[in-house]
Formats: sequence, C-alpha cells, structure tokens
Amino acid sequence: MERTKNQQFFIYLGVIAVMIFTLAPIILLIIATLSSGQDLNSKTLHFLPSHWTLKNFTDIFTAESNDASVPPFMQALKNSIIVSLSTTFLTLIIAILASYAISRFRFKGQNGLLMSTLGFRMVPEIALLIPLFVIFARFGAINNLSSLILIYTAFNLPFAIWMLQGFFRSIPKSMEESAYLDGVSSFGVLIRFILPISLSGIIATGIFVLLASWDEFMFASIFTSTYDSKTITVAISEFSKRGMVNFGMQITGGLIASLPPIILALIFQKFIVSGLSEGSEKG
Amino acid sequence: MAKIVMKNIKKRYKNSDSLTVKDFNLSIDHKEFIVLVGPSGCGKSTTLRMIAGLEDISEGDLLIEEKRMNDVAPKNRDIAMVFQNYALYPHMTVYDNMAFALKIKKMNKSEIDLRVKEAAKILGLEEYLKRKPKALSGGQRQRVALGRAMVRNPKVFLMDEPLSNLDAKLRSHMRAEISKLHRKLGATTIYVTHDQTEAMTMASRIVIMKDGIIQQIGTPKEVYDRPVNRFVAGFIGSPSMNFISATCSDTALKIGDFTFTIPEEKIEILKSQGYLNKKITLGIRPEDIHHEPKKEKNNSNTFQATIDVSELMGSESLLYTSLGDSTLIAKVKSTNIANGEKVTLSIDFNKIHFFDKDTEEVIQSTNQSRLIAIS
Amino acid sequence: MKKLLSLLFVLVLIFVTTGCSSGNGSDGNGKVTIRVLSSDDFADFRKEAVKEFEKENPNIKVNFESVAYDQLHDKELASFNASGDASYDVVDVDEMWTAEYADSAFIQPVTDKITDSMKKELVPASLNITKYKNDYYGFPMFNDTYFFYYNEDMLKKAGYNAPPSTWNEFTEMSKKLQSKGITKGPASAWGWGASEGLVGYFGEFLGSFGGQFLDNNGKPVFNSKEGVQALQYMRDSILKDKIIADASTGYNDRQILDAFKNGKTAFVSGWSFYWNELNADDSPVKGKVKVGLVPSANGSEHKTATGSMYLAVTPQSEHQDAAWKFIKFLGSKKIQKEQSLKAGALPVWQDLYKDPELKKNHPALEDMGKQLQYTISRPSLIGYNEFSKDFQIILQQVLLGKKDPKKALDEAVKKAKSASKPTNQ
Amino acid sequence: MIKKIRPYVYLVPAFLVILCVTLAPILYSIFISFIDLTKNVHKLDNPNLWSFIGFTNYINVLKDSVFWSSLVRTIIFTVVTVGFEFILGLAIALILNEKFRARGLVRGLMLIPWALPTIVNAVLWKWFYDADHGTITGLLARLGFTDGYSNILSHTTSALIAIMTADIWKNTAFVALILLAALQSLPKDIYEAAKVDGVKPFQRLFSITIPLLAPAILVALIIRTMEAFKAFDIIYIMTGGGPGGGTQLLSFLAYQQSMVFGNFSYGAALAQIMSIFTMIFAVIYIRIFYKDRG
Repeated sequence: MERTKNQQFFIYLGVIAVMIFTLAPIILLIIATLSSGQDLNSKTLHFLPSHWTLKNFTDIFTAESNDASVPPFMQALKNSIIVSLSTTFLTLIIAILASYAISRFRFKGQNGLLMSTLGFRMVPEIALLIPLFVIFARFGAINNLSSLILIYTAFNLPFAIWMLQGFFRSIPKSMEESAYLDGVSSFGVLIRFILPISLSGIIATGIFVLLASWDEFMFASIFTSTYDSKTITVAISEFSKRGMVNFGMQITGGLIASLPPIILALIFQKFIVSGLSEGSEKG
Repeated sequence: MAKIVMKNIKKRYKNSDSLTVKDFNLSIDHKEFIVLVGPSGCGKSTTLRMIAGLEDISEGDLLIEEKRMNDVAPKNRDIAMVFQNYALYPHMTVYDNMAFALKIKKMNKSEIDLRVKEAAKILGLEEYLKRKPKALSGGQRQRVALGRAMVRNPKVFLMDEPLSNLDAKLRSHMRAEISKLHRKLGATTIYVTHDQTEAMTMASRIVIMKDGIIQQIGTPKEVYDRPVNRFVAGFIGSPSMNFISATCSDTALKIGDFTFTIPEEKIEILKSQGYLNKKITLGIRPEDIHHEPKKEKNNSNTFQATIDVSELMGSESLLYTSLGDSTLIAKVKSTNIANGEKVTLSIDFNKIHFFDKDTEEVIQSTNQSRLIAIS
Repeated sequence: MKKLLSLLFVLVLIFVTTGCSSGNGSDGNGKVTIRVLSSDDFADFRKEAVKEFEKENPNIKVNFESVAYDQLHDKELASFNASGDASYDVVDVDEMWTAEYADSAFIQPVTDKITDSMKKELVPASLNITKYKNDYYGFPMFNDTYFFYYNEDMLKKAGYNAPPSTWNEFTEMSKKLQSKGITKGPASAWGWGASEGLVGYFGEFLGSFGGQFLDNNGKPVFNSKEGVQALQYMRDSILKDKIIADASTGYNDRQILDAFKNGKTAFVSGWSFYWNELNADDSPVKGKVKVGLVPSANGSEHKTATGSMYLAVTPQSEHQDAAWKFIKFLGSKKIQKEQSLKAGALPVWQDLYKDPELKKNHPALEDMGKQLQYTISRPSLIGYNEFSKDFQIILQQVLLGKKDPKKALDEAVKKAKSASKPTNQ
Repeated sequence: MIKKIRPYVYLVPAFLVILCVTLAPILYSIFISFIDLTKNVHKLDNPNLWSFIGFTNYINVLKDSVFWSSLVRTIIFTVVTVGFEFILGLAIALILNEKFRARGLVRGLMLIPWALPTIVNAVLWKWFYDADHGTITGLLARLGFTDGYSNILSHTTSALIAIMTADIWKNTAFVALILLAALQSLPKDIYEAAKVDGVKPFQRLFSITIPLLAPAILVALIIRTMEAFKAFDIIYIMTGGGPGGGTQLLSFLAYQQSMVFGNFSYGAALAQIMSIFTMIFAVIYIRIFYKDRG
C-alpha cells in the first residue's frame, strides 16, 4: 500500500520537526560565531547579528599574540588530531586482533573474557583519575600526548572489541575454512578476508572511537597543562577566565572543534548506520 | 468460498517505464486452488500482493464477491497470507503468533483458544504451542505460518512461495499437506510459485506468467497436453520438452539427416496452417521418446542414437543424445545403457507439438485453437 | 591490505614518538630548569617577564605553564601528589588555599626570606595573604579586592556630590536614585549567586560592619553581632528595601558589571579589572565612573574583601633558590611597575601607588590604593573549599528569606570549625 | 600446542593495555578506598603510613547526606534524560525510517548533535541559558514564561532542567542512530503479515516494532544509562555543580571530593559504589529484556 496524502503530510511534518529540533541550536551557534561582541552581549533577543563579521575566527587563530592566557588554538587542534587519530588506529589494531580471537577461536575463559571486558566500561572514569595520575606521574608521563593516547585506547577498547567481535561473528565460517584448505594462515585469513568483509563495521567502530577520544575532557584537563599537550576540549574550557567567559571565543572554538567530527559523521553516515545494523543483527 | 475477479489489472512501479503486470484478467471460482507460476520476475508475486492489498493496483479492478476491493485496506479484504520466509513474529510464541490477528480483532479469548487449538491439531503443532519460532524446524515454522492463516477463517488464502525454503523431501510432504488442507477447508486459494511441479500437483487451475503477461490459463492437464506456446511447453513438465528444428513435406518430417513418417493428421495441421516445407520447431516431450531394444531397422519412427550420458533415476532413465543439431533428452524405462552406447530410439509422433519458428506460438488446427479460447 | 596495515603502524609510531618528544625533558649542562604553574591571571604579562628573567639569569630556564583559574586548584592538588615531570617548583596560590597547602606541606615556608624592608614596604594586605600560623609561604604578585565603583553622573543627577560613606547612606541614596527614576529598578546588583564570589561579598559586608572571620587565635567568629548585622543588611536590601536587584542571588561578577556598564545600576562592587572594562571604548559609562571606599557601618573601617594571589615554592623542588629568585623577580618593583603599566594590575609595593607614571596610566590607582588599606581576607581554612560550598548554600538561604541570619551564621561557624581541623599527616 | 596458544597471542596486546591502564588503576582505586588517604598521596609510597580502616570510607559515604542527595539527583537526571532520549530518539528513528525526499541528507544532519563534542554542547547551551543574552532566556521572557530575563543556571531546579535539556538534545541523536540502524534491518515481510492481520499503526509500534527492536533498545539504553550516570563534563562546564551543589551528580561529587577537597579515599569509595550501581543497572536491563527469551 502506498501512503495516502495525509500520511505523506504528517511524515513531512515530522521530518521538518526533527530538522528544527536538530539544527536550530547549530544554526544559532554558526550565526553567533559570525556576530560581533556587541551583538553577543546585547540583551535584546535577536537571531541575526546587526552586522556579520569574521573577527571571531581571525581572533581565535591569532590569539597567542594578544592574549597568552588563551592556549594557541592551532596547537590544541593539532594535539587533538594527533591524539584522536592515534587512539583510533591503536584501538582498532588491538581490538581487531582481540575480537578475532574471541569470535573465531574456542578457548578457555572466552565468555568470561568478553563479559569482563564489558564490565570495564561500567567503571566510572573518575575512579581511575587519581590512580592513573599517580601511576603516570611516577613514570614522568604527564603533559604527554602518548599518555593520553594510551589512556583513551584503554577506555575505548572494551567497546571496540565488543562491536568488532559482533561483526566478525556474522561472517560465515565456511569462507575462511576454504581459505584454510588453500593453505592461508589464520593471520592471513584475518587480513585478507575478515578485514575487507567487515570494513564497514570497522569504519563504524573507528568513528565511534575517534569521536569519543576527540570528546574527552576530564582526563585531558588534569593530565595536561602545557600548550604542547592541551587538547581542544581543554582549550575551549580555558576561554573562560575567573568569572569571565569569552563566549565569542568559546563558541567559535567550539564550532571549529565540532567541524572534524561532524564532517566525519556526515561522510561516513552510511557506514555508521549500516555498520551498526549489521552488528545489531548478529550481536 | 469466494469468487475473485480481476479485470485488466496493471501494475506500474514508480520510477519505472514498463509495466510489471500487463493487463491481467482472471476469474477465480469458489474453492478453486489457483497457482500462479512463472520464472522469477514474471509479476506473479506482484499480482498476489495486489490481491492482498500490499501493493497498489495501478489500473483495473479487483472484485472479491462482486465488491471492488482496490482501495480496501488489507485487513478488510478477508484474506490471509502465507509468506515465503513465514514472517512469524520472532518475539511471540507459536500460540501467540496464531492468536495475534484474532486478538487484534478483539475476538473473545475462548473463541481464540478454540480456533488456535483446532488449527494446531490439524497441523500437528499441539506440542509446540509454547515455543518461539526460533526453536522450530523449517517445516514446523511453515505449518505455524499456515496455522496463522487458517485460524482467521478467511475467504481467500494467499500463499507466496511458501515451500521454497524447505528441502526437497519436506517440500513434497508439505505439498500434499496443503492440498489436503485445501480440500478440507475448501477456501479459495491463490498460490504463487516458480516450481512447475508444485503447480502441476496442487492446482485446480494454473496461470502461467511471463514478463507480466498471462501465457496460458488451464487445468494442469490442459497446460501439459496443449501448451499454447513454446514457453509454456518448455516450462511445464520435467525434464523440459525437447525442441528441434525440422521441416515437413507432404510425406515426411525431416530432422537433420533423418527422415520420419508422421501421422496424417499432424501433416494436415501443418498443411492447413501453411507450414509445409517451412522450417518449424518441433516439440517432443522426453517421455514420448522410447527405447527399442530390438533393433528393427528402418522403422518409420525410429532412429539410431549415440547416448552421451545415461542417468539412472530409479524406475526411469534419462538418456542424453542428439538429433539433428539439437540435444535430445529421452525419459525411458530403467535400462542399463552405458555412456557412448548406440541404441535405437523411437518417437511417438502422435504426441508431438509444432511451434512457429518466429512467434513461438503453437501451430494447431483451427478448431483446436477455438477449443482453447473457450477454456 | 598488509601494506595498509604496516602504514598504519608506522603512522601510530610517528604520532607516539612526536608525542613523547613534546614531553619535558630536563637538560644537563649545569643549566637549571624550573617549572612554574600559573593561573591565567596576567599570564600573558608573566610570559613576557619570563623572557626577561631568563635573559638576566642565563643559567636558569623557566618552563612556564598556565591553566584556567577554574582548573588551577585541582591541577595543583594532583601535581602535589605526583613526582617526575608532573611536579612543579613554583605554583600560583589563591589566598584561601594557604591553610590547605601549608597544612599538607604542599608549599614551603619562606619566612626567613621575607626581609624587614619587604614587610615595611609591601602593602600589608598583600603580604598577609601568604601568612598561615606564624609563617609566610610566598610572595604576593598583585593586589585585588572588591572595589566600590559608582556612576558619578547618576549620583550628581540625584543631587549627591560624593559616594555613600555609610551603608545607611547607601540605602538612602539608592532609594532616591530609584524614586527619581535615574535607575530603572534597583540601584545596584551584586554577584550573590551561589559561587565563591558570594563568600567574598559577605566578607566585604562583614568587614565593613566591623566583624571578622577569625579571631587572633584563628577561631571562626563571624557569627558575632556585627556578622549578623551585616547579613541582615544584605538580606533587607534585597527583600525589604528593594535597593538591590532580587536577581542578585543568581548573578555572577560579569553580569553585575554588564548591568553597571550599560547604565542600569549606579553602584557596583567588583574587581580591579572592572576599571578597564568600564572605560573601554564601547562602554556607555566611559569616563563617568569613579572608585570610592566601600561604605561602612558601626563607625568601623571601610573594609573590603581581598582576592589576591601569590607564588610559592614547593618542597619537592630541587631548585629552591632558583625558584625563589624567579618569584622575587616577578615581585620586584621593576616588574610590578611593568605589570601595572602593561596589564593594569595593582602593584604590591606601597610606594608604587604614588608613582607618577603609574598614576597617569591608571587614573583610579590612587583611589584603589586607599581602599587597599582596609581589607579583610576570606578565612584560610584547611578545608576551605568544602566550607565555602556549604557556606554559599547557607548564605543563599538567608538571602532568599528562608533562613534566619543568626542561626545561619551559627551553623556556618560550626562548619568552619570542622574545616579548620588539620588533616593527619 | 601452537594451536592452543594462538588465540591468546591475539589477545596479548589488548590484555596488556587493559591490565596496565584499566585493571591496575581499578585495583589501586579499591586499595585507596580501604585506607585513610586525604590530601597527600605520598603516603602511598610508604607502607608504614598505610592505615587500613576497613569500610570506614564506605560508611562515611553512605552516612553523608550530600551523597544521598547527589544520588537522588543522579537518578532523576538519568531517568529523565534517558527516558526523553529514548522516546524522542525512537520517534525520530521511526520518522527517518519512512521514505521521503532527501532522506540521506536528513539522516546525515540528524547525526550532528551526536558528533558535537560534549564540551562544545555544554558551552553552547550555557550560552543559550545565559542570564543576560541567552537565546532561550530571551525567548522565555519574550513568550512570557518568565518575568523578564531570569538566571536559569542560578536556580537549582531550573539549572538541572537546563542541563538535562542540553544532554537530551545531544544524546537523542545517538539513540535515534542506534534505533534507526536496527529498524533498517527488521524483516519487511513481518510488517506485511501484520498488515494482512489488520494491525493498526499504534498496535504495530507496541506489539511488533518495539519487541523486535528490543536488542537495539537494550544496547542504546545500557550505553546511555551508564553515560548519564557518569555525566561529568556537561556539569563541569555548565554549572560546576552549582548553584550551591544543586546540580551536583555523583561523578561530579566524586571529582570534587578527590580533586577539590583532596579526600581521595572518600572519592575512591564513592567511585566503587557508583560502579556497583552501574552494574545493577545493567543486570536489571538485561533481566527485563531477556526475561522471556531464554
């Protein structure tokens, strides 16, 4: 049965409602970044600025020269890119190996392993903040991007393993059995068959990890105090001084910080949705 | 139970120029078991789904009990449908699956219980009522799907390839069961399949479709004995009819280097339709080719053949050979002919069919064609 | 695929190693490196000063790190417990944290390094914030208090030539400003939202009513008669006299600045940085604002609450002398003067308030210098942060009319007593 | 022999990372929760200074009224945000599962709130709620809901609602994403069967769609509940737990106790208690959803 005109109308009404719900705050954010300080600080309710300006954007990238209390934004951006990309690669590689073992071999303690992996996700991160700080400080690894990468990798591993083993499990065994008969090693099967087939799932997992590590704030704020190591979330939080918030800088920085994850999410939208649905079928 | 009439029904999908179903006309009587058969993509499922109301009818009328049903919602058409993948609700037990449609109708509980139990009894599902579909075998699931349709006492049963997910043995078993059920319930049934065996064994009438067009409608015997074109002839019957290029003169039929004498009335047909001395397609069913163990040479309907492959099927053997430039399959009584052996085969020319080389329509006498048109 | 994978490995390695190299290694060659953790207050100026210091002391390298003030305490607390490159030689300390840090020996006493001339020449209030029990723990970097700003234009319109000297006058003048319609609505708004600022503002009233937080033995006594009067006055101004915007219980110090800057209110009490904001080019009240002394009651001094910070040396520092040298450099008259000229900070040396160059640069400097004579500091308790959080809630309940001032202060004093218990080391 | 070892070889890297960066700190944290450790972690270096005090820290937490009020607040926050996120997310997923023009684009745009970093989301909404020039503050005043500009983030209840709104806005997109993915993998013929059975759209939602979505719903709810229960960043930026502790959730309380007040043992005990709560949540969810699945 195709839809009646009425149903059609309500669906479009729904779609419009969803779009307003989703986009209104974003549009206000974008407009705000293009507004002058006066517009941002004026009390009357208005949606469009009295005049458009790119000053916020020019300011944020030249902040270092006129206000040292603002971390050089480019540096923070670079740090975040390094940290989140490295975390994603590292997490995926380790998680792929582990999920392959969990989904493809039978060994002692298999189920317990998967469950306890999930259990690690339930521990509040705050419980690990002090112990990890003490441990890392002892090794002199504070203010160090590698430390953040390692910590984020550990935090994201349970989720990544859990997702990936679901994808791997959904691949029929017969295919790799025929590969074994052709003399391919188990690692070869992983590289040549499992990975290409579950690529969309791996990409979906990677996006989740990337976004999570881009997003992290609590550890970054305690583990970094040098410009060389502060990540973008820390930089954004530092646009506020004692009792004074520079909203113009903060939301402009926020918009810039949001662009990479949003663009990635848009590009890989299909992978994320299809990846998730593949996993959920078998997971 | 219900009379269904389809008048000039057409289906055009959005974003498509061509029609998926072109001008479908069919009148179905009470208690008939109609099988829509044809290769995949021929529009048979679409037709069924239009009857169910799952697809819109682009043009034409669908009448059930003389009421126009085109714009009636599926639930109000008094139909029940069995799906290829069973479409059982995975989160409900067998009992709930069968009872669900009745609960929706707010039928009282004891009545539901009665109907479900009865259907379960008929289908032999009584022990499984509390199980979830996951815990059932394919055949059992199929029966639940049937039961779900049965409990509703619909005027019309629609079945969309309900057996195609079962293995061969189970399929023939379920075939018999569905036939039995149909006799017992007497509900009008429309059944879609791509398997001609199912069509032949179950249908009261078969509708053979190709490319959205009905090729022939008739009882299994009619479509088997008097196919209207080469497509129907080839589709019905297993193994398929052999098609051989031939020419016929006043006296004899020439196939490649062989010359055969054929019955007068067959020559008459060709003569009356103007096909003498023209290339035609000859249709011979494998079961009309026989093995002649005694080598009587020069008999008018025999020829020497080298058997390429001989397949023993049990009581019968399939012999693969060639005649002229075509391959020929013969279905003969069980023999122990070896591959490569030379044997004598005879053709029952009383049962051969002629087809136009270009139109692929059957070549038949004028009164015969009139006969088919009436049916 | 194999190639791709090895490429990924290489990439990861590169990132990890670049990450490592950005860590702070200490270098040899007899050169001393000291690590400084500073708040973002005047951080831009300090960065410049670091360069100057390094030029004068070629054998000392300063690793200067600054974090947002909001994160400073938490980071310091974490770093005090850390070793290696997570620990600092010099830390920035807010006055209320002195007791907490000193009690846990997170910062080093420097009493022997505070000379008599320092004691004589520094603004007393600024040196006092570094004191806990009988020791000094650092060197002040700037002065700041809640100054009393008033809109001279408005006051003149109402017929006043001088700012209020007592709180009664403040009430009277506010009422007149309101009745004449010079201010639309209450004549002042205060940052009495439930944040640290509220404790400071209470301190301002407590001091100017003649009360004190702690007695000479360090015992909390702010539930005294004066304390109750002060809190009663704050509450009445909102609820009874309506001379203070009732939204004040939700404001922070930026919002009250905005209201004053846009000519909505005639008075505002706030930090020294307000001055630059109020006299910025886009300010509607540019040139109309003056700084007066905070009004007082009971004939007591015009006291206001301080909010200054100082630098201290940590005990785990291996370069204590270099660290102190750096602190002393930043506190030196030369740098303090520069800091005032370039960043508008209030210097810690008394005689700089009479420096003609500074006075020219900062027209309110002299007025502010007067106010610095009369200050009260928030109680530096070992468990100050915990106390402050509870005290904010208690104060708000009073200001919203839900609690009696006397009872509220009794309760707060109890909290303060338990917050001043030393932690067992 | 090699065959037996092989699976473990693949697991070594994951095991090492989790051991060093998760398991060891967890054990460390449990250890801290059983000794008396305030302000000065240097005690950890010297076993002579370890004073085991049993469950004292846990008892202190459970005796603390601040803990209980934070717990109640956290539960309210979790239930309200996850509830709204589920309802709105399901509605969005159902709408976006229909056919309409530019569906791919709309589905993509729908992901934006999810992709927005939490910190940015907090900053953005803090600005919307700003007492002087916030868009929402202004809108509420213009529409007459509030008497002039009100300081939403300075009042306990409104601040909590404001934070919850911000959280719901961001995470609804995540729930919608998970549910949309699951909806797309549902078998079509079941819906056709339902149509023939005469199931009305409303019944279809509750008797077919939601039960079939159960695994995906479970995943979404578990993830969201755990995250909501641990919410920290959004509080830290928007209110800092204020006004006067009015928006303090458990994670923030644990942070405050450890990092601001220096009560590391208290913080560690509180964190352990929180872990127990999250595990209870997970068990309850799994019980509810897999009750009759065997």
